[in-house]
Amino acid sequence: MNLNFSEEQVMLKETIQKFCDNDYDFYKREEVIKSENDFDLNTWNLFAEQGWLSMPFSEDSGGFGMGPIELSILFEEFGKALVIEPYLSTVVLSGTLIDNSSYEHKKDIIERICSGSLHISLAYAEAKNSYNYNLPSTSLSSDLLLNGTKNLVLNGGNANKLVVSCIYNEELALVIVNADKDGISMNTFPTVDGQSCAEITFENVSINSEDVIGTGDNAITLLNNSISLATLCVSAEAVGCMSSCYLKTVAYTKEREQFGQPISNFQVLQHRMVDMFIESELCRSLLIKAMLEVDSGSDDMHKHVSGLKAQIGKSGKFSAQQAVQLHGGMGVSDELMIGHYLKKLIVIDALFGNTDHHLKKYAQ
Amino acid sequence: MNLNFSEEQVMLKETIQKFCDNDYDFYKREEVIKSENDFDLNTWNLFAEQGWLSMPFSEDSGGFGMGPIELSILFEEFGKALVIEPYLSTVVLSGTLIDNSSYEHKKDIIERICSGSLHISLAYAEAKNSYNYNLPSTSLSSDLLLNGTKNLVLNGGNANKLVVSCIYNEELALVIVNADKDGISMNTFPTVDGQSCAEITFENVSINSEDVIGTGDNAITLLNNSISLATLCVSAEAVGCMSSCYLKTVAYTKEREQFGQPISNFQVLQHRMVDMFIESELCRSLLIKAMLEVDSGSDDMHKHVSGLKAQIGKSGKFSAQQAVQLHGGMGVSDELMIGHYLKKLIVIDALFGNTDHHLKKYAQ
Amino acid sequence: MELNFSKEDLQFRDEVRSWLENDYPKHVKAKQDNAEPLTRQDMVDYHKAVSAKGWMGYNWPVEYGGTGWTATQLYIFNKEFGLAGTPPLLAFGVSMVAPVIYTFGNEEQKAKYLPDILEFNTWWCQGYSEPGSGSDLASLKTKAVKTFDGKHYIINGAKTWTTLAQNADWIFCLTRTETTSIKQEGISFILIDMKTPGIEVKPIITIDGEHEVNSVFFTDVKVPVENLIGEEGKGWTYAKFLLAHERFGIASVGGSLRALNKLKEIASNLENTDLDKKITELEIDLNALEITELRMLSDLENGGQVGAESSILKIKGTEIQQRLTELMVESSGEHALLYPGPHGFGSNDKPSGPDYSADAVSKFLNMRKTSIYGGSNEIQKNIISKFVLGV
Amino acid sequence: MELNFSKEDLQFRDEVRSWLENDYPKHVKAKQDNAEPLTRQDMVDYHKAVSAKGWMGYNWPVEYGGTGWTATQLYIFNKEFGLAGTPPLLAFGVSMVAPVIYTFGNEEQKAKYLPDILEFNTWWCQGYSEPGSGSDLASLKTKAVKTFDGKHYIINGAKTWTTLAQNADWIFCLTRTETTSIKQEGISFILIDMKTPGIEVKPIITIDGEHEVNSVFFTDVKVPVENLIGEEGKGWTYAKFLLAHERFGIASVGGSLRALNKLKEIASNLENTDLDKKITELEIDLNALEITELRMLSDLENGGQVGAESSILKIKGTEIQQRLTELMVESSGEHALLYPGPHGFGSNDKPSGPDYSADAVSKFLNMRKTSIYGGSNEIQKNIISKFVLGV
Repeated sequence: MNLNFSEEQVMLKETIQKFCDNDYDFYKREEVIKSENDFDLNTWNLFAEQGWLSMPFSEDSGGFGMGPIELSILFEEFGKALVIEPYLSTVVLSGTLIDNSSYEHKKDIIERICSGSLHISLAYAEAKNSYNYNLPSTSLSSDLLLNGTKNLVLNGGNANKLVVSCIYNEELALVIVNADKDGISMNTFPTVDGQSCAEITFENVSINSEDVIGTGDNAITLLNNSISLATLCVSAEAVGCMSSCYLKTVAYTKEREQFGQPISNFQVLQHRMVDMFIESELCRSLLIKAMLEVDSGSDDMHKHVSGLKAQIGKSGKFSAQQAVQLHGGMGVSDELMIGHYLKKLIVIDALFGNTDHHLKKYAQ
Repeated sequence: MNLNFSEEQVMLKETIQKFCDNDYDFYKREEVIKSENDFDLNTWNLFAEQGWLSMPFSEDSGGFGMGPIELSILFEEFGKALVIEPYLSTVVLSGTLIDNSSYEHKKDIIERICSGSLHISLAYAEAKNSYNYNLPSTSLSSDLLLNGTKNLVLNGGNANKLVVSCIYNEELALVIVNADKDGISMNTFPTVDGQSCAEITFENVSINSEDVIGTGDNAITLLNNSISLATLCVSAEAVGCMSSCYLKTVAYTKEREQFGQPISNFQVLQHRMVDMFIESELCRSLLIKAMLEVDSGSDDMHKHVSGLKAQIGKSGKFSAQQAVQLHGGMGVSDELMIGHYLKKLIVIDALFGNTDHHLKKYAQ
Repeated sequence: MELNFSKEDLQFRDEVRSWLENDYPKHVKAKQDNAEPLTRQDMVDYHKAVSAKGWMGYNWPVEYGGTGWTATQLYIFNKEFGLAGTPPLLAFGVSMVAPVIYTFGNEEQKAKYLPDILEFNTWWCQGYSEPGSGSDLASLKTKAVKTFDGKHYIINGAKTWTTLAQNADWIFCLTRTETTSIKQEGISFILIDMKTPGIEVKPIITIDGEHEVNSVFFTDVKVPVENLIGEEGKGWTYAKFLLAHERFGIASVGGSLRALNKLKEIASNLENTDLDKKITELEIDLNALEITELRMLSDLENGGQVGAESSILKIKGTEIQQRLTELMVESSGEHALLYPGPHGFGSNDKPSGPDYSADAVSKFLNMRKTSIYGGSNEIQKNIISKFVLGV
Repeated sequence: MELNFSKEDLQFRDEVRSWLENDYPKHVKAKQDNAEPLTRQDMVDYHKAVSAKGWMGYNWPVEYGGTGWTATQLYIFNKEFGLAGTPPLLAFGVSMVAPVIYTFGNEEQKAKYLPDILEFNTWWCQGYSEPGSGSDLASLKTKAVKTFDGKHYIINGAKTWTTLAQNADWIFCLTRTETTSIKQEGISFILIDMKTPGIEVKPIITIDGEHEVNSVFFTDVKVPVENLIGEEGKGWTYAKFLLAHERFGIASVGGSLRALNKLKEIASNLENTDLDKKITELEIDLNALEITELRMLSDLENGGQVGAESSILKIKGTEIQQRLTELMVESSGEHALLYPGPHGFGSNDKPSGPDYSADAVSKFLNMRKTSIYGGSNEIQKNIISKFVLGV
């Protein structure tokens, strides 16, 4: 048994940490959010140069063949800095799904993802499916016309291609389609955490038969594995947020004076911060368990991801709410990271199933 | 609007309080519990003399015609002193049920209850009915033979008579039967809170037709009203326990010194006691609402009793657990009241439906 | 013991309901019901309508043009307004500075300020908190120095978390006129026209994207000594008096009931038993809070005193308000990640998915402040500990 | 990164399991599985069986007859014993006083005491807490005064919450040999034969009806100076050393897993979704606790240090143990009100209703102590606050 990172993993962590510390401060992030773009192209290109966009892909496809452990490391650091670049949608949700499929053009697509030149989004959600992603109402007809509306498509507005879940021959299917194809219309919306998503309508969009990249059980496995991996990633991101929440709160309460002393002297606040620390450590433990299960592809991997995500929902909101509360007025100001951690943790709870949903999945 | 007690009610409260303070201390209570008897006969006779056993009965039956408000006052004080005498089973559960029925001998029975000479228990529970009291498996045949097993019959071992719920002609029915009748056998068990209950088996016990005191909807109403009133009473008892819990904990922490100061100086303990105080006050508010609803016999009365009982289960356990925790080692000693409040509050949560059960009932 | 209202109280309730149905300005109601933002003019229209009915002085004595209501009437008024989903009445003028003026001010000051407050001709804001002072209000540093001729104060310093200062005509400030060893001394209560040169208002954007609060900077702001209320150095006494004045209504029972009913309606279409259970627990909590408020009311009406117990209303009231928004976020499921921003998605461009999710997170974020301001919930527990439990 | 155990560790686990299946005394197992009380002899039989296998010195170095296990082996041993539902091994001898003796004692003391501890020929108890000192252990008052000839200590005072003192042959005591201005100084660590005249053991009955703890009174108890461990006045140092020694196993993961499995089995017959959800949450909690313990283990095995973080194990471990008994009470429904007392209902006379309800409340009440003893959970949070968060 060894629950410590390998030397390579520690180096990866330090590299990402260094980037976030030096090149990704709060004000730069705010600028990007307030600009017309949803993310910073230079940053994205830097991700490509660093090889981060290639991390989870098989070496056959030109990737580094890294797994959930390295992705968790990356996302934890991204969580601390609240990185908004659309790594999750392009690399994790869409990229790994395609890489795991038998799509004949996958090598080309993965290479373009790795180089930073291609954005793909996974259109998995619909207005009415409330976390049951295997039963979309979007349909692919026998003559391969796609019809339906997908919403909450992360980074959809910037996507060159889309992977769309639909029903084909009464089974789940996954198709790839260019985002500018005739019959596709789109509205984009901001998300609570400063990213963007799209609502996309498909009206008789014709699909090439080779672009149906999975059907039936294969499609279900591809989709569920992709979403499980993404769930793991946002959970790691949440762990990053949570540890920042307690560390920043400890630092703040040591400096903030009230009634002639630092407020960190008040025992109620001390124990509250201890609770934040404990929640954060327990989530980290569940993260380690889940990432090792996903890494080994065990039968229980979805169960452990659900256990993790259920806890993340509770602990994440608790930690961020307490961080806000202990920062007082400063906690609700948009000018401090603290409030943005709360927003991110709310979004993470909502994404891919909230606490109650995953408690049920865990118990199945 | 006036939520204060009337002068008569305040006097009643003071009389009971005085009795508990002067004549019902911890050591006397312990003696009775450890003796062969389940309660103290002198105390019971004193209850009769004071008229407390006559309180809730109609004036026609020789009672004082008092209602749920006075019963709540009585039970709150009983809760503070942890009175073990079987008022609940004889007076509330059985007595008021009989008084509300059209049983022809009811006047005689109520008079004997009031004088302290008769004990009656309501046999409402069975091993398998988990809080659904309207569907007993005990049955009364068409030739009026009673068969079945009742358990958790409060004070059953001392009862001269029993009121038994059963199925008769496919409907709920209530019958009265002498406890020494042929075919009745009994085992008694202690309860967590120092009282006793019995498991009673009826084997072809013949019932007089006049002793079938309610059938069908009438039986359901009689039974449910009796249990609702008893639920209100134990909730009032719980409020008494809870207020004692926080008051005794405040007093203890002021005296107990650790690290050179009274432990009441520690802010975490202060806020914990504030939480106990708040829970106690919120329960008192729900108690007031519920007793007024029961008093007016409103359509919503069962709902409000359920809301109260649901909260009592949560707040009661919280308060007593914290009282034990803040008393440290002394909290788990059997020689202090604190641990006995915890036992009583556990019993009250279990009786007549716990928190989850009543949350569902409330929502119906 | 009697929980029902008297005939007179029920008549009064009907009068309030009738006003809300007929005279609550329709354009304000429409926006408010659709969770659309209100303009300054909307707020003025709404307050002037309340004023026209004679209800603006809801907690004032009759002699100054107030309603002279009993505690029960005030409770009914608050609850019905909350249930109808009206914007909360701005407290800064009518409920905060006005009682200080009519209790401690001189006749000139009463005549100058009170009528405009009653008619909502002036919009007030509150200059209490400072960048360094939060819960420890008395540590404030904004200085007021008297000019050589004794006719003016020169004020320098900064106030923060000033709600709607961008709309305000006047601000009432706690200022330090003397540096003393006891920080509660040497504080004076001064009224300042927001148009006075040297005042700068800078917006603070909160995490819900709203511009509701501000920093207000004072640089050599010259204020006539006539604007001092009461005695110099007694400001802390007036501030404490003011705080005691804003206890009731803080439980927000009416507004929470309205939100709860909406949540129940939404949940009834979701078939989510977990959510159902949480809502039931919250409904019981709210019920307990309301009766607790009524118990304090009953004590007041029957000649009793209500002290620090009322901190329960602040603590539980804000917990319930926050919890309601949490459950609304939960009922939005994955759609909670959409963010309309402070001005909504606009009318032609709404996303699909449940419509109530549009502002669920915004409201959730907005409500975080309630456990922080007005004496944080931690401070409220200190108060109960000290003054109720005696530890 | 690797969560799986090594081949050697798996072999070791199999060896432990095999012992539990074949050599864990059958009469003890039968009683324990039926929640029947164990006699003193049962406990002796059980410990001697463990001793016979050579596992009694589970946390001792090999040179004193210990197992010399790695942290992982110790973890496996604890977990498997917990899963099998064995009685917890009595810590007072082997795990508490022994490490003090072999670390700070002289050769005579090692030779005199350690073999009997290893073979469980002596039953030890702990004389730490006093009526006035709880979490503030160093405020202890029991006095040890040296006789004129320097050959004995005369001991006067009282200890309390002494677990199973009624069964004990020896007690190790913290006593005050000097009154100093710093209360941690002047404390000495002395071993006392329980048969010495002047010792009186009085039972304390706890709320579960059990006689588990006692008060121990010392009146002019004459103890040879040879019974002093280490230096006079250094007792506090040894006490702190001892506390650091009993960190692992405190999470009780194995025992809690066993209880959880039983609870899940019960719940599966109840069709109570509320209970199901609570159990799922608890299962995830327990999972998180176990991995947290393994993380600390991994740090230790890889040359790192584990400090105050291990207080998490105490806090969460006891919370989970308590919660498990709470849910068992809940699953008993109304039958929870039955009270079998410490010796059960007897064999012929069981009430109907679910059999698991018979001792549900007793266990619930018994577990209340866990968040109080061994440094209350509040003290543990103080420790984390100070030593981990640095506030």
